[in-house]
Amino acid sequence: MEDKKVILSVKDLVVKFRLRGKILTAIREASLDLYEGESLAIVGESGSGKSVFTKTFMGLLDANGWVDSGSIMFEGQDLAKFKSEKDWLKIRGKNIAMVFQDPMTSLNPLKTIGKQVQEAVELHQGLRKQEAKEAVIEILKDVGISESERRYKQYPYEFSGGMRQRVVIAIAIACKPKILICDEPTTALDVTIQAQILNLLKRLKDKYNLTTIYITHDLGVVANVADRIAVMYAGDIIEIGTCEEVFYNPQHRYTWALLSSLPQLGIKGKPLHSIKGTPPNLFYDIKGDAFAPRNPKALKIDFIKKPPYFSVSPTHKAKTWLLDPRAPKAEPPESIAALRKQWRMIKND
Amino acid sequence: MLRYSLKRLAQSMVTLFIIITVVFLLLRLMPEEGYFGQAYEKLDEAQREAILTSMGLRDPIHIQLLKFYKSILSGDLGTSMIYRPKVPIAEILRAKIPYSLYFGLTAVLISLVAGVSLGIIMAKSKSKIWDKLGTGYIVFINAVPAAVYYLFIQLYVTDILKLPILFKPDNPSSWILPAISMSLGGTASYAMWMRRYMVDELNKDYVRLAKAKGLKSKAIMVRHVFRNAFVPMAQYLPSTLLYTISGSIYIESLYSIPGMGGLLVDVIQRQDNTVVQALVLIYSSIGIIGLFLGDILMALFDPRINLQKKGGAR
Amino acid sequence: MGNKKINQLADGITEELTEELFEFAEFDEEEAQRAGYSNYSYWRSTWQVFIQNRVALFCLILVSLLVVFTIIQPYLPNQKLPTKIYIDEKTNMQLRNHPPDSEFWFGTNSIGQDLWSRIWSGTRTSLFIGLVVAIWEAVAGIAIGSLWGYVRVLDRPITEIYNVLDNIPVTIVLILMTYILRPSLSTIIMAMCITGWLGMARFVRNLIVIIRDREYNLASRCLGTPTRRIITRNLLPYLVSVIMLRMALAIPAAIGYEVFLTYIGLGLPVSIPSLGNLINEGRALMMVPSLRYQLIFPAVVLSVITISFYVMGNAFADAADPRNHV
Amino acid sequence: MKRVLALALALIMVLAGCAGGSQKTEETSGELEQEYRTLYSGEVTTLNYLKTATTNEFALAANFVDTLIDYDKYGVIQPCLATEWNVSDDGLVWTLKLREGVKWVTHEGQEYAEVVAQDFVDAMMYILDSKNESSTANIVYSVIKNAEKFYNQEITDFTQVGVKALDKYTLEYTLEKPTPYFLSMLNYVCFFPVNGQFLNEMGERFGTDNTSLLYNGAYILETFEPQTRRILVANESYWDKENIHIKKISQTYNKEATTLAPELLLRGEIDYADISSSLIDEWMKDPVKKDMIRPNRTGFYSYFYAFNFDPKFSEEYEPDNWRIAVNNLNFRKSMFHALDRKAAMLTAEPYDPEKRISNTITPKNFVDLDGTDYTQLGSLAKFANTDSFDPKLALEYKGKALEELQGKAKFPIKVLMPYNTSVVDWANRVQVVEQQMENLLGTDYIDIIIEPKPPTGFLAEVRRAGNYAFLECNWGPDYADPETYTDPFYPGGTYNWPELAEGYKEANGKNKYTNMVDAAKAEVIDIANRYTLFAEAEAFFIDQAFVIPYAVGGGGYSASRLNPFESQYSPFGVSAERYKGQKIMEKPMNSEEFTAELQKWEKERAEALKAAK
Repeated sequence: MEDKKVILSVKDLVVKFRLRGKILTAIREASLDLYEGESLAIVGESGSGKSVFTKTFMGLLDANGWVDSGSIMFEGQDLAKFKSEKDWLKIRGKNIAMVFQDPMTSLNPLKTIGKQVQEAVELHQGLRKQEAKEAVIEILKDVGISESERRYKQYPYEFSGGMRQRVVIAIAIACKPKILICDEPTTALDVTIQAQILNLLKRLKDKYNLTTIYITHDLGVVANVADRIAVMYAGDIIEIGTCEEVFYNPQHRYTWALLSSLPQLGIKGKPLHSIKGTPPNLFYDIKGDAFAPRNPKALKIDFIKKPPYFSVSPTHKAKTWLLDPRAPKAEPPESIAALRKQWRMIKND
Repeated sequence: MLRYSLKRLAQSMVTLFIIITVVFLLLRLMPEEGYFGQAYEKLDEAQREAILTSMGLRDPIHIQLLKFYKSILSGDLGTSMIYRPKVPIAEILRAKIPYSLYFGLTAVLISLVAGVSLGIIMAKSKSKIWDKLGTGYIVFINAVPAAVYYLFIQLYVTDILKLPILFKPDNPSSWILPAISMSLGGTASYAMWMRRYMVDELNKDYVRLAKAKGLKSKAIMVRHVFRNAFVPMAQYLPSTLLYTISGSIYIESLYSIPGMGGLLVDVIQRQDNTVVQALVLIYSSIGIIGLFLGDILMALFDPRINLQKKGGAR
Repeated sequence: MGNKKINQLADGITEELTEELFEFAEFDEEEAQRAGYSNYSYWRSTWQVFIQNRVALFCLILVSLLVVFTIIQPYLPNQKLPTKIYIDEKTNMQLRNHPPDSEFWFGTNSIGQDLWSRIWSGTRTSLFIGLVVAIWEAVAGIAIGSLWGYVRVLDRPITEIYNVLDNIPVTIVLILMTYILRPSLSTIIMAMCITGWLGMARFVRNLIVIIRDREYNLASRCLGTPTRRIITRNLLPYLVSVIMLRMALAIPAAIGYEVFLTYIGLGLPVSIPSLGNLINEGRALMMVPSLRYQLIFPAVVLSVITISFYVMGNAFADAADPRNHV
Repeated sequence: MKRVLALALALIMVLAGCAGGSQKTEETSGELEQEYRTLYSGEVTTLNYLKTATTNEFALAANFVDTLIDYDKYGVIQPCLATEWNVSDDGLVWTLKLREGVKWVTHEGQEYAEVVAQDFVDAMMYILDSKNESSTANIVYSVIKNAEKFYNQEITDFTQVGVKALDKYTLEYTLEKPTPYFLSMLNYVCFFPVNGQFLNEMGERFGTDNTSLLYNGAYILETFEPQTRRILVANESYWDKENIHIKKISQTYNKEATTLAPELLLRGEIDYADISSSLIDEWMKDPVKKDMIRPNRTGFYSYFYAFNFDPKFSEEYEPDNWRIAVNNLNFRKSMFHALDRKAAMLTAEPYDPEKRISNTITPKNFVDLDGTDYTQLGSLAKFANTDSFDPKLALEYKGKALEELQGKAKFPIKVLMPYNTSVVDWANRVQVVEQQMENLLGTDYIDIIIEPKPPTGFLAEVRRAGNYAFLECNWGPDYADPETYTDPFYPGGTYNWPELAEGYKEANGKNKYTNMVDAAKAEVIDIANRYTLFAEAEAFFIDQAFVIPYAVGGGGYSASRLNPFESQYSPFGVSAERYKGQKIMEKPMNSEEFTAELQKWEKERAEALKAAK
């Protein structure tokens, strides 16, 4: 892992929004290194800022949002410093492409899907007319749309949700990007289709040698596709590690809670775990660990000071005071304890 | 497309039929003096009854209706009673429709171009100076009585620009102000709706996707947003011709334009029932045709409609 | 309360993190909730958003003052009667076209009536018309719209009725009704009411159709909640913003129509002051600089009312839209 | 977007460009000699002069079709289509000799036929056919022998009706009874000629537009676009074309004429504008504008406030109580003297209210007896020369009325005073009258209730239905005789039913006033006696306060490039509507010129009248 090349490096990113005269901090000093060719999943509740976080890589923040501080280094340029549309046009599509959550609304309902893919082809592959059309049909085949020549002329409403998502993916692929961000790509789809789409994405990733970021709140998806997992809460990445590390040896109380609420991990006869309270209102200043108010076993310091990263392994780190040597030993809930046991067994093998 | 059009057409015909019936029945409630004209005061009760009977107005209502349908189908709108006694209404209208149509269409065209442009500019500069100026204009048009600013334009702008006060068919310079005045209201509403739809569209996911694939914002505006925002406008486009009615009533009266708007006021003030009836029918029919065309136009723009949209409330 | 103590502690600490801090804190469930949405109330939030819009707030105050003033104006001291004709002491004739001064604040009209009191009396009449029509529009529009949208059996018949009424231009319906019923206050109100509910009903219906099948309504229905209750509790609050907007706009629209009807001779009789009548009388004087005040005063009052309602209606619609709440 | 904007701008520029260009050509070609341009707001409904009784409509016809006789600018009868006439000794048979060689022409000026005696017979046949619904038939059958019977289809043989073409150029009218003023009636639309053949050809279409009409008068209606414009051009084949100075008259329709006409006149786009009462002050203050306006001459419509003796209004206004009050002379007199007519007139005539106020029902200058105005005859003179408004007398009579009505009537008496909402002046006036009379007489005495009524069928619903207590009414003359002003009050009239007034019944069962009028009507030989009798009847009528005389019509101010003293003068008939003989002046006449001209005219008229005797 260590020898992998960092393709995108985010450092202490702060993103703010102005909303009805108030200022809201959506991303609070989040940092992340993305390695070339890897597949990273960002997990978190709705409103934790995972979408906003990735949107900053493409300059797609809404007009009332801005990068307040921090840096996003990509190929020697600091994307955080980009201001004009001209700058961003060098990045969007060409280098970083995105697949959005809801395929039902991501496509322009009044244009044939062929035309919509073709726009990307013409823009990024420099092809024209017939050539472009052929390329589009190729790509459509590639994303698993049969009879693509006929489909080329059809409108989005003639497609099912899964097929539309394939089109959206086709558009992203047509850009020939280096990084592909998938923003909850399967949330809006049926479970059976979810798997198809994930497989498709995996296949495409290998075929085109893409670096992919998955944004999801669904840990099931994560387990399927991700090499690494970043857990996001209240605008910060509170734990990051390889898939196994985060799943079997979670460190942050929030990660514990998140995993405990997975039905797969539920223990027979016991009610499913749910996290009490609601995520913090980002209009307010958050002091200390953002999760503290919802944490029944919070430490006093959690209310006072934001924890730094504590490394668990070279690839695994978490922002929690529990990893501070002075902290009392906290017993994880049963389900997590069971996971750790499994983890130890894997490690020992 | 054809099937949809035919279905809509059939629907429109049914609506038209109902409207004709309703209007006809309503107009039976009109003041009866309206059937006599000047003679009214000279006639006694019995004579009046005799005339009403001879006009078929004392027949049972369903007989009257049948007769009425018959004459409508044969294109006969009846004859005027007071406004121009004994003159067929169709003949009166024939001279007037071209003017109304010309000014109505010109006004719609001007307001379409001006309103849509203004709406786009406003949407693009949301919450900035253009947006505020545009909003100011929209509010002004809606707040100040048209009767006042139309007259103001007529009296002062003609003075400043040295344009004639009255409309003269052979003097094109006298066509400018009425057409522009008539388009002011439409411009405001087009601008308002265009802005609204543009802003709506700009917030949609497909715009984000278009951005994400690296399309320039100008290209997004032209290729995606404008077209999509225009679709809901297209539906109402033909019927907006009708919204020039009240405008045309003022404008035609002020500038001496011999159109239908002025006629309507005239026949109402003179209580010429048959002409009122004919005009109401014509305006209603234009309304229905407008909505029908609007739906067809929208179906042309929006591929979804053929399949998904069922008739019913618009 | 546990947190309070900790906060005090926190003030004292620097980089030194004492062992003491690494103890478990007490868990406060309420605090956990508050972190998310602090004592949220829909109406308070609506109000707060609304008053943040300075212009709208100004308009609200202005309209409130205006409404209150039009109501109490006749009872204020030194007010003149709107229909009384004032006589010039010197000539013993009517005080015609007397320019505004300390006695007649807005001057007098062509027969020596006090324009100030006429304008307020006219505003009363016009606001009354507007209000009745707006209330009717809300009541009838919501009632019909709700039934239309929610009760599937009624969809078809109401749609047909709507199509018929909507296909005749409003202007024509208004003209026709006032024509048939002969001009009077009640006629004008009635004519406007006949078409007034259409837009609102359609709006309500469409929104209801969109949201009636949302999960929470399905849930309600499964729990056996009566239709009426589902409409009033689950659906209507969602519609409040739209309803307020349309009501706010109905008032200036009604006044506008009144002016229009007056213009074509189907308005109120000239002996009843209304904004339509006053403006129509004033219009003839547009070219007479010294008498133009007779047009300007009523036109300004009318514009202020209309603009205020427009701005307020839009601002309130924004404010009441739950999507705009934080 | 910029492109769209630019396009729009360009479009406007182009429009403005061709506007500027064409305007120049307009100016150069706009130098037509003697063109008279006006704005009008009341469109005619028909050009069929045999049917209409509306001034608005026969004003046009008056310029298209000549009458048997005409009036000159002093009101002296002149030959027109008839060159000479005589009446039989019993005053029943009038024989007229027609001018030869007068042509009917079409709207294109092409000759159609000659005007002959039969044309007058054909016209009468049309009017007396009740199917044609002529509004003037009643005027014909009030004089012509057997006309009424024919109209009512009691006889079907038209030859029995008193109108005959003796030969091509000789026309004979036989009257029901001697009618001294018959000649003056020949100036009215019901005695116009029509070409029978053309009338038959046109059928129902006759007079619906300019093509369905024949012309023998001074002008031809070249263009007729209702609600747009009308263009009258001089008739090239007119028999008296030397006297046609205005060659072209263009009238443009505009609903807002009252508002726009003054402005258009100032910009030189039209030649005539009424200056409404609201504008007068402003124009009088401005020296330039002041020089452009002059008073209008007053007309012969008589306005009066009528007491209703047959109240049929709803119970809430207490008709029975009103009946008791109105039958009390002192009550009527208190009202009679309490009405400040000048205050009321200010609503219509703010600048010179006195000029229109009339103290008699028959206006001044209507007819005269050897130079003495009718209103100065006998007892009428007293009323004609005093203002009825007298607060002292009013209160005096109020006292008497209170005394007499004590216990009989309920005070305050409710006085229902309706008005037509479409007449702005009137709406203002009722408010003035209500306040003024209530202030003077006290609200414990009368309670005037003003009631707005829609214009639709106003007269039918209010006046004719007796649905009022106290109402402003008017009446216009039909012919040159004081009798015409007694019509509304004669039994059968639909004004205020004075024949129902209590305490005036005479031996023959008729009311005293009716008997007085009958006596006057019977006198057809001695005009002096006839006039005096009518004057006495009118004096009695006013003295007993059956009505309150109020005003004459016309008046107001206008800016006009026509000289009103050049126009033909006649209180009745159509002559006054003719443009014949008038010239367009360099600039509008001002008030000083008007006064001077008026004085000059009055002097000349007196001489002319004397010479004509």
